[in-house]
Amino acid sequence: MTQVNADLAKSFGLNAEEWGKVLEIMGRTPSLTELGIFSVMWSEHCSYKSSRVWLKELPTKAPWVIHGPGENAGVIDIGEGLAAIFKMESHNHPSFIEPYQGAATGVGGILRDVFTMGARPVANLNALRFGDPKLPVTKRVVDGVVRGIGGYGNCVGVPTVGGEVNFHPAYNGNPLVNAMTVGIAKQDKIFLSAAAGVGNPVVYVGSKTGRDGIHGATMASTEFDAASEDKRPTVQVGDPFTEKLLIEACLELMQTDAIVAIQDMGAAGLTSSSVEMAGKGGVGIELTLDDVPQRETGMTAYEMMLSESQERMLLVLKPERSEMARAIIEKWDLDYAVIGHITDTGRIVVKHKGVVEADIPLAPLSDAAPLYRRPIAETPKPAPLGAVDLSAPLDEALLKLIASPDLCSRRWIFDQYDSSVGGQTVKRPAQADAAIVKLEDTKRALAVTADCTPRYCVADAEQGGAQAVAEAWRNITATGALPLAVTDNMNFGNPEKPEIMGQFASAIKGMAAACKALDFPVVSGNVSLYNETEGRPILPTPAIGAVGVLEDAAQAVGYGLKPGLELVLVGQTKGELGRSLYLREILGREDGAPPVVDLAAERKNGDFVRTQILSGKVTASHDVSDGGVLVAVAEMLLAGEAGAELAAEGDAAFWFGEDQARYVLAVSDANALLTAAREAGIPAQRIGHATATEKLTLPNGIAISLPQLREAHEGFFPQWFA
Amino acid sequence: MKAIVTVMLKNGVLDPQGKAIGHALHNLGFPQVGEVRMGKIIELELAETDAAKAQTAAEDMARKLLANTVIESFKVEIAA
Amino acid sequence: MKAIVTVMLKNGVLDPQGKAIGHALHNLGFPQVGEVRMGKIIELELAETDAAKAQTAAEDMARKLLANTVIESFKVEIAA
Amino acid sequence: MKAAILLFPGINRERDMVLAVRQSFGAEPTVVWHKETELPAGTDLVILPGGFSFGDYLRCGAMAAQSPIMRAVKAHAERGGYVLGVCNGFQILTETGLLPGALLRNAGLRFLSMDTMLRVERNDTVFTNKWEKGAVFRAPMAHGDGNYTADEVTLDRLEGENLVAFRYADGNRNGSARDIAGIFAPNLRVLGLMPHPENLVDPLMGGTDGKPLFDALAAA
Ligand SMILES: Nc1ncnc2c1ncn2[C@@H]1O[C@H](COP(=O)(O)OP(=O)(O)O)[C@@H](O)[C@H]1O
Ligand SMILES: [Mg+2]
Repeated sequence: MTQVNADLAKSFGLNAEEWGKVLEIMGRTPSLTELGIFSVMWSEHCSYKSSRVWLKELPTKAPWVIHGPGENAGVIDIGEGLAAIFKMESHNHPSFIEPYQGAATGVGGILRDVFTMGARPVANLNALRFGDPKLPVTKRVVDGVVRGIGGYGNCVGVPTVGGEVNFHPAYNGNPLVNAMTVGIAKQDKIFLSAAAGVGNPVVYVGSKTGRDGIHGATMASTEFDAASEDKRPTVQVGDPFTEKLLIEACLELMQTDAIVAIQDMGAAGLTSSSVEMAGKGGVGIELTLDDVPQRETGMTAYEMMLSESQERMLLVLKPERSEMARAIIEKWDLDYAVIGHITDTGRIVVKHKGVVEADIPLAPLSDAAPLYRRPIAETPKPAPLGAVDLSAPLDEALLKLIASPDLCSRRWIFDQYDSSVGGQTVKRPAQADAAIVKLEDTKRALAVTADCTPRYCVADAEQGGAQAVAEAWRNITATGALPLAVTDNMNFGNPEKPEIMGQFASAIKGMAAACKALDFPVVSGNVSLYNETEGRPILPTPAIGAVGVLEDAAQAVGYGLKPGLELVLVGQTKGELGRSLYLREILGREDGAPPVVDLAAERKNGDFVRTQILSGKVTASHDVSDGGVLVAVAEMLLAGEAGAELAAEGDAAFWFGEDQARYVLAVSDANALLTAAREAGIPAQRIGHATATEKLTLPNGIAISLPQLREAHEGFFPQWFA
Repeated sequence: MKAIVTVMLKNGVLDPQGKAIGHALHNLGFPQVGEVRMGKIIELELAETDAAKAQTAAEDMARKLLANTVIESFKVEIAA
Repeated sequence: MKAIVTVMLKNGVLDPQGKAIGHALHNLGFPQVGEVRMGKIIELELAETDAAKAQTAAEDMARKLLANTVIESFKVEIAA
Repeated sequence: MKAAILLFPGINRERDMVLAVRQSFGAEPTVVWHKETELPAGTDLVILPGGFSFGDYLRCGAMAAQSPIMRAVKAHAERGGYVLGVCNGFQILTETGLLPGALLRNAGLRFLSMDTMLRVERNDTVFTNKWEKGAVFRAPMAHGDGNYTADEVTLDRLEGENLVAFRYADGNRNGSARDIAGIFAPNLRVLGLMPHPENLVDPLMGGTDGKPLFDALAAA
């Protein structure tokens, strides 16, 4: 029999002080199962103990926000009685241990957070960061992660329509896999997790429980080291077929009035779902584990409470509807079992084989959960960028930049993702700055994107946090859609280090300012800390997922160029090269300050661009970000059917600077656009025009053929995986 | 020589395929079927005459490529 | 009893997975690898005590579901 | 023409198919659950849509082929009824034996999701008569197992009897024998193909290249 004491608690991730609190709450030595419940509920992953004080600073309200943070996913009003329900979540550690299954189960988990609220998932996105592409392990991880995301998403039939990918040695040994799902529900059919109704049955639905991933939540909350190898058996295998059945079964059941409350079993499985449901409802819950569908023999209460077997949901049903519910669930060949009932005790009681294995008061379990205002050390502001050698020929620099891993075509990746299933995808990957997914049976569409520039964040987390939000907002705006709200995924290193907490706090500050200035509230999110390998942290990565709406899907514009159009650059260009890709890829430098984020200009320029698009005057539109204006124009050519001739005066800083709040618009009447911009007080200039030739002619007269441009752009991934 | 590498999921690891096959066999009227596990079998022609060497090489291949030892275990047999 | 059903692509049917594995093994530094064929192995727990009956049942399952005899051949072994 | 769309667990393009049929037929197709044993009375056309029936575990389409409804589909086909199988639907039809051959893993072993060009090999069928013979049209593909294979005798027979419906016209990405993307049964009333014409029936979604298939069926 395992001795429950401070040492065991420590090995479960509870420090001496936390263990003291456990003893105080329980008034006795807890059982092993009770200790397990405390350890997962108080893990960083479930309790947000290091981040909660900071997350509170984010703006979360707007007239269109229906449910902000606190539910399984955020819910916003998108018109016509419909709601968009969305969230992003990390599966970083599992994706390094077993890239395919780690990424696949990441997709499965975030899907469940969304359909548990009554939404049909209509779009998946993924934000990925990998280590140095020169390392063989990076290739193995990229391959597995991409296959895993595709393997799961393609099978469940949710189109994967967007995402982003970065490479940096700081992610060696600690890749980031952040998956986002967007779903659609009727506003009057949204399901929450707060349990109610003493005596109501607690019902288990989905796959059977095995010994998968026991202590996954605590693993996700600790750093990686050589001993992580031993944690391998915690790997969970995803079963997308069962997930598909679960989606259809839950949505069918949600058409009835049977459900009182519903919650997916995510991290810390049965423990967190039952504790959260009962806790939120202010009731008690009693579980009888003998009735839990089990895949393996001899499972203990401890194992069942902590298992992270996938594709499972916990429901509280109206008793008189439970037989009908059973029929629906069983029609879909899923397990259905009544495993307990709601009580009025305010306690969670877990029984197994006639023995009370756990009996814990719920209020202190959540109210007394540790909450840390950890010491912070702000990162010193970066020194200004010194002199920069701008002598590299523009054409050579462009070809090198668009061939680099961070800027090259992601086609090899998204060609492995089904982006058209569902029949509503208006703009697929690499067609527009945000993916556009129509809402079936309406003219409306959602615009969805995921963005973050970690190389800015590491230099200045506050600017970087603001930039990530601004870029997401800009990407949605560039399609003509109105940006509505964001979800975030805060990926950082060890919060016990003051400099990491400093990055976190600064990023939140920047994000909050941007969200406020852009009317872009945060409605859901996720925090992933301890992203370090042997003490080396990842780049601070506050990934932003965002959703916007178009009243008429036909008004969406992409960035593919057609001959005959004029190219206008909107926004001010100073030529900011600090932390730019030009600096890194051409000059081998990673210094200076990241571009300034002027939120007022961002807002003003974006509102202007959106108005122009919705008035029908813009044929193509592309935001200017990584790589600057010249890269933006090159991408417009490669996505379209035109060449271009550029005319503006400017040095490399003009063409490759990463100044924010800018767009390249393709219009048939540049003068009209320039006049409108002047009247609005917005800097804009004509930079060239699209041609029917097969080449990009630079202002200095040098031409790059489109095939050459394309070859450079498309080469990296296929060659890497040849 | 020929090496036959059999790769199965480790005990305790969920086997969605095996589960689905078991279910389908029941529906097809085979009630006697209990647990089903599905694995892979890889037959390799080896330009090798020494069975022990073939065995070592095949095991090496299994560890490096054929099996994902995080979730799978493997077995090598050498045939003439 | 346990029935082990091995399903392989028939000779002459192109085996994309086997081919890819062979290629990858060469790249990994195993030049001695010649042809590679990949198949499936399905282990069935059978509530059956008579080996002959188990054999017949498993063959029946293979013909009906486990193998696609247009492209695959199968073999059944019974273990205790 | 009265259409029934079959729903096996794990199928995920049935909604796409409903949209395409609704648009061309001006009538709502019936969606039929795989455990049914009869098709709706008066069904002229049975459609097996794409997806991952039963997860595509074991072999694509293998378990769906054993579903109760498939007996009714076989009887329907034997009576000369129309059957269209797309992607997983095509795989189910080969597993059922309604079409010859099989679909193996893509030659590159990766899922392929992109537009492909298809050439119409004959236009004197109820499925293809809205195209010119030899016409090339765009169709999205999205599959991991679209590598059509059959023994040489069968392939020669398919060619000899002019039963190849569509071929890949812009490169054969999945390794299919003789660039075959779709085939007919000898009575020209059963068609299976890998790419998804149903995903290109609306200019908003990128074009209407796939619409002639549904228009032709609607007119039959
Ligand atoms: N960085 C964040 N910003 C805003 N909200 C957050 C953030 N991280 C987590 N949340 C919110 O806190 C709640 C709990 O998150 P989480 O434990 O990840 O959800 P789940 O239990 O569904 O996995 C959710 O409502 C989530 O949206
Ligand atoms: Mg949840």
